[in-house]
Amino acid sequence: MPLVLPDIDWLTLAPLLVLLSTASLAALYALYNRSSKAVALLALLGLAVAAIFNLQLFVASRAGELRSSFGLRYLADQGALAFNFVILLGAALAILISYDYLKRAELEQPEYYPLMLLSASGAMVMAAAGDLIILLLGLEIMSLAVYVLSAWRQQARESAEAGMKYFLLGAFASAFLIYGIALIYGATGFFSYPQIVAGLLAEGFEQIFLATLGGIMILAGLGFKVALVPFHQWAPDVYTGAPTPVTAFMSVVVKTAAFAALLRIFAFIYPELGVLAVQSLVVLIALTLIVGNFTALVQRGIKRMLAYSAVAHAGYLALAVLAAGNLGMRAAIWYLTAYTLMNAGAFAVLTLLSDRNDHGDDLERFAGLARSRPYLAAAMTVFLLSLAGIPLLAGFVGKILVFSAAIEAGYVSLTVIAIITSVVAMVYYLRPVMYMYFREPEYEPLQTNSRSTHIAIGIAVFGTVLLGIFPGWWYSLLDLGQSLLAGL
Amino acid sequence: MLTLNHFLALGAILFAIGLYGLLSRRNLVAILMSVEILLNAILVNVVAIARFNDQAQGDVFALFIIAIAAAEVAVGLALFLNVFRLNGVATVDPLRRMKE
Amino acid sequence: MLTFVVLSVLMIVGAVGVITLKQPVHAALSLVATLLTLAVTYVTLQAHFLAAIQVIVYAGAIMVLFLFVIMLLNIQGDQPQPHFRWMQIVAYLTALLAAGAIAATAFLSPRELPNAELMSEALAGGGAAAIGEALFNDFVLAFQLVGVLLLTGIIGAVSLVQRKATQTAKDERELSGV
Amino acid sequence: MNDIVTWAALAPVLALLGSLINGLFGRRLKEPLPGIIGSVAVGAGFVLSFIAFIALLGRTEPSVSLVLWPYLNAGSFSLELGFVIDSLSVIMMMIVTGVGLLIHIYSIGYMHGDSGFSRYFAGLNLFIAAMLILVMADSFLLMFVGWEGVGVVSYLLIGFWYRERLNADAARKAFIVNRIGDVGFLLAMFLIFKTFGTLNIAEVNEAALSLVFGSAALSLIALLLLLAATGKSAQLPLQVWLPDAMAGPTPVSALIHAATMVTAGVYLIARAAPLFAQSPAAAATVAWVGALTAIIAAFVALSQKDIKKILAYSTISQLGYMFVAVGVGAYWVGIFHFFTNAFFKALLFLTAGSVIHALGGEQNIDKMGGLGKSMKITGGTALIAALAISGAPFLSGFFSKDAILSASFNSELIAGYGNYVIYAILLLTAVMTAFYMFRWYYRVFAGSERLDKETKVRLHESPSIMTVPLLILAFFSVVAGYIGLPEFAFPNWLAPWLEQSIEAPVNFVHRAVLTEWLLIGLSVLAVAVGLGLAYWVYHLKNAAPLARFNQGFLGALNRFSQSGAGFDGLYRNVFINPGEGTAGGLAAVDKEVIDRGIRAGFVSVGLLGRLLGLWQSGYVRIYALAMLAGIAILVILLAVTGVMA
Repeated sequence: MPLVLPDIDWLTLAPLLVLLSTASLAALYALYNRSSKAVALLALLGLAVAAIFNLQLFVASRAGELRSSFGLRYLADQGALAFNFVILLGAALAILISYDYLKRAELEQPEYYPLMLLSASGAMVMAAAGDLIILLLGLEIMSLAVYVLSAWRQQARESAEAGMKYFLLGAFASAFLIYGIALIYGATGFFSYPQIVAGLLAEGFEQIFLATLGGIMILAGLGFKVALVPFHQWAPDVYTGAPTPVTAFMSVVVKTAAFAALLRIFAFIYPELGVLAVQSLVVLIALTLIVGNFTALVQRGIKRMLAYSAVAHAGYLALAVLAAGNLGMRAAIWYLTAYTLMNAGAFAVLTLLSDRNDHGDDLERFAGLARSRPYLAAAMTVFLLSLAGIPLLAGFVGKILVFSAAIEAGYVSLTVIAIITSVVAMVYYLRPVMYMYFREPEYEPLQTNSRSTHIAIGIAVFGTVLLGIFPGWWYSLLDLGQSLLAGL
Repeated sequence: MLTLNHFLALGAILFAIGLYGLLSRRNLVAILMSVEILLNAILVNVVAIARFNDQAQGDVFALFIIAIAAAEVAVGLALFLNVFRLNGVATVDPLRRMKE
Repeated sequence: MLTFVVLSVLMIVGAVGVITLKQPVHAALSLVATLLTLAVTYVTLQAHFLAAIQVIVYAGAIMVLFLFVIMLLNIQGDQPQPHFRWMQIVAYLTALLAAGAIAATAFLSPRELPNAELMSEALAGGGAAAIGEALFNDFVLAFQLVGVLLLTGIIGAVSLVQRKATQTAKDERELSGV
Repeated sequence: MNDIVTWAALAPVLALLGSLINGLFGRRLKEPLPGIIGSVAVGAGFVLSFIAFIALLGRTEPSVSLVLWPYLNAGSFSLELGFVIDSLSVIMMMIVTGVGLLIHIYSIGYMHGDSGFSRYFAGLNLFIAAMLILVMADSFLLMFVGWEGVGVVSYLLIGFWYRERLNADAARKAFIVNRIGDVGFLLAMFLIFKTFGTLNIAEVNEAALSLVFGSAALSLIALLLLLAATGKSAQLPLQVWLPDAMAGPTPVSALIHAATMVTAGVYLIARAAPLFAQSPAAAATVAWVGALTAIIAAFVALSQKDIKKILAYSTISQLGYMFVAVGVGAYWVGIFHFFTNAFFKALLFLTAGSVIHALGGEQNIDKMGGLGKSMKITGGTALIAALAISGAPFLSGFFSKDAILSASFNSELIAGYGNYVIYAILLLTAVMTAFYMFRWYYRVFAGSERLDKETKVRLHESPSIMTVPLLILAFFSVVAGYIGLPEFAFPNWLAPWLEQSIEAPVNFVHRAVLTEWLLIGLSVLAVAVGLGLAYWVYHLKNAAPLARFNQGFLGALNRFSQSGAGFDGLYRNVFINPGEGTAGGLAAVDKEVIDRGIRAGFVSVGLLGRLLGLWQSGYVRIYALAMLAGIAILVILLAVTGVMA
């Protein structure tokens, strides 16, 4: 039997391959040179090259050139490419933050960076997946690396616990995801999205029940990764226990990838499933918005507060998923861009305030920061206000886009809940601001050499403000977002 | 007569046993083994479905699940070693330094 | 049908053993039994190649890893539970409920399997060729990604377990925040 | 940029620039310099606004739109950020920058020697910028930018002297109450977008006029906007934050909490006038909220002892008047009263500031008295302001207040006899206003001195940098009313000028000239009664008749008034007491759970904390159980619906 070669468009794979080869190179280099500086630089270089390839693809796709590989199993449409940008940005910020942090905490094993790159490449695979198996493998690559990174501070019980907890619950959630995929396969006989949709729409199809069950389980599995209530409880604990730069990475890159995957399958597969598949997401979103925001209110530690805020933001983002289709996709990408900048920025500031054992993220650390470190306080204020959705910062525009997409899709009452909870959210975001500006300093802030963190904070502030004042350009770039699967 | 649903039911029962183990065992290694039962329950389903649909795709998926299980176990046991070294016990309940 | 029933009973007994036996070593051996029965089930489904993989990778490699860890660290069984007695009951109920719900949905529309001759015809000799074709055509990307996955696992596990030899016990206590 | 009017768009930019300079480099600048930078930035803004005003004066269509940049283009949602400078916004701009400039100058003297001098001016300039954005915005979105901006700056300035815990608390209270209003604004914005498909104010107004009169969507939008307005303008039931906001520096109270920001609610309603004119139910609600607020706040002001709190309640009461005006459909009158009020209310606060400054921080009026003798300018201008706010004939407050009274008497927007009841309430409020303002004046500036010895030594008239703004404001408090004389008998310049920007069809009954004169006579009488009563009680009898007010029914009434008409207590009981805590909402959660709860440990914080502790217990197995339960519920639902189907 002659072997038919699959269609491979190497350019579509280029960003992924660059990341993978950089990760391998870095891992090999780390074997004989334990200097983390070189490895970190190599990792950043890899991200930059991947971004260049991604840009080339993006330009091509804006010109209407839709590329894919392996028979629509690996997609390079606008959605995937825009998500790639967000993932690369998030990874770059996380690496910049990590470098100083690891040095300070004496955790400079250079394997850290290859793991982060591998995780980011898993995330990119998820964003590009046009097939449930590819999606699953991307998710596993991304997750395994993050499990390990969460436990990176091997001498700290919190960190070890975070890694273990995340792993156990993550494996549990993966089991559901795999089960869901198996059920969808059982119902339709296929794994790739177009074939699944074709199977669901085929004449005489009667396994809708099995397929919907599978859909719900996939929703649960991905819902775990983005921390939708009630699959969210790992998030606060793991976010608190993991090293702060890893928390930043998790809250940004992992979330982006999971949403990218969720958006795609929700837009193409779920409408063909039973009504309940969509309705379950509505319930999860309502729960997430309420639980996330109200529990964030009673948090004392900033890191934990940001963890719950990440849960709440998952709720807003899921609103965009619900509003599937082009508008929701664009809103979600936009929101995730903004979220990446402001959340990574907030965590970056946090790394500069806590001591080398990651202790001390409580509110008192922020007291009087406006006096002792005025620029840091100003940056943190920008991030928090943006997260709260104060106008003319990126977070506000993201919320507007998501809300209007949801309203357009007819989910008015859910949007009302979202608006009300977003106002509740201002209370807890403004509390650290109050401490920074209205209190006397209680701690002497650490004076450390932290150039790369400052670069990350600078990028994040610049991006947050720029996107807030001129949101149009990035949004219009996402304009032609014609998905490869749209016509199917 | 043997139908696909027999296998799906067998898978469901195994899955439920795995769930019970995951929730009731305190020993971390036993919990990891429960996760393996979960995955094997899915494997039963997948292979039966593959036969039913008369395709090799399902077998490939099963192969991937086994590979995923292998990678997960490696990382899981490494994380377990890490915890065991710090806590000195192999149970899951002391893992609650972070809460509320 | 008889084979199926016998294998199912063995498999379920093995699985129950995993979750009830106190000593982790016993549980692990019980799991090995389940996995081997599963391999036999694959054979009855004409998936010879998968059966081989199941024995080699699962029962072989993965279980050896488990046993290795259990023996090396001399892990003891569960101690009497200080709290969460209710958890056992809840776990029992939920598991029962989940099994019931999933099985019920599965039986809502029973579907017959094609007979064995048809299957083996399609898969000609254990299915290795058919699997290979699928693997290196439609799923070649997935195949490569599995490689990446295993690489990630290796780097992760190794970097987690290796430690700096110079670190003294005193440092550890200090850093762990005790 | 060919049109000279468009240069006024630079005003907020200049203020922002001033704020940036003071905020970033302020610490390196020597003392008066940040103040001068701030004043110049605002002054330039005033000049630009004034030029724009003059330029618009001669035009047949006094409205210039200026697109700044295209903001978003999302499917059916498309928005450009832009300013609109028309007869309505230019008046607001002149007041904001003009009064703002005077208060900046005054502040140079008032804040002399404060360690946060540059920080203060950075905040003040930022406020001016945000307020200008609010009034110039051509879309609800940009207006919301300014709306939030003034809120945040106000929060920072109330807490300016953050070392005193009370101030931080007041700042937070203001912030949280305003959030409730923000919910209204945001919801209204989305509803507007859903109904009209645009957020541009002019387009919305035009579309609203073609909608069915009194349609449900319109009423809902209008009521949500009203909720927003009540939050910002401290109207019932969200008035509780404003008296506490007086914890900030007095010039801040004058600028933000009396003259400008609090009138944003009135401005919002006037801007969106067609939405209200088309839904009589919402309009009547506005009027009733205003009337009730006016009388309740006046009642509370009768017994307050803090020199600034009296003024705070009087602000709330005056804002109530404005709400009645815009509620009954007399939009230009609402703006007119805002215009006159800006002068005399700012003047009242600045004189109070001058007194507090001279007495070294004393705010209790029982420990003042007779200050007019040693502080001639302050006392004199305070008298003018008190007369003006009371509505004494021929001063500015008289004309604007009378316009409101006559409008509420004549409006056809309110069905039944409601407008007459509202008129009666306002008339009674006018009596009370005159009374409490003169109580304030006599207790502070006239009568016997009740000062401590130490304070007496320090007593002095404020420096001229503070008194000159007082004189300017006093001048305008006298003359500002003459642009809006009663229409039936005199030429009125303001009404036609403003109505070019507010096109909302509201009918008023045209009564006989004699009736109109009678109405004016009644208002004069009301002022006279209040004034005379205050003169008798506080001047002739030196507060002796008040002895009776400590017991029996009158005593209870007195205590009720002193407690702010019970609202604070009510809110505490409803929202804050831990028993009902969880149901409470944000105010409760923030105050009780966060501050008290965290200190006392999580277990004692009431239901929410305990629930959370139980759920987020740290046990992996419980988390897994919760996940499983989530999936199980969904699967069971599926099974049930599946079996049903």
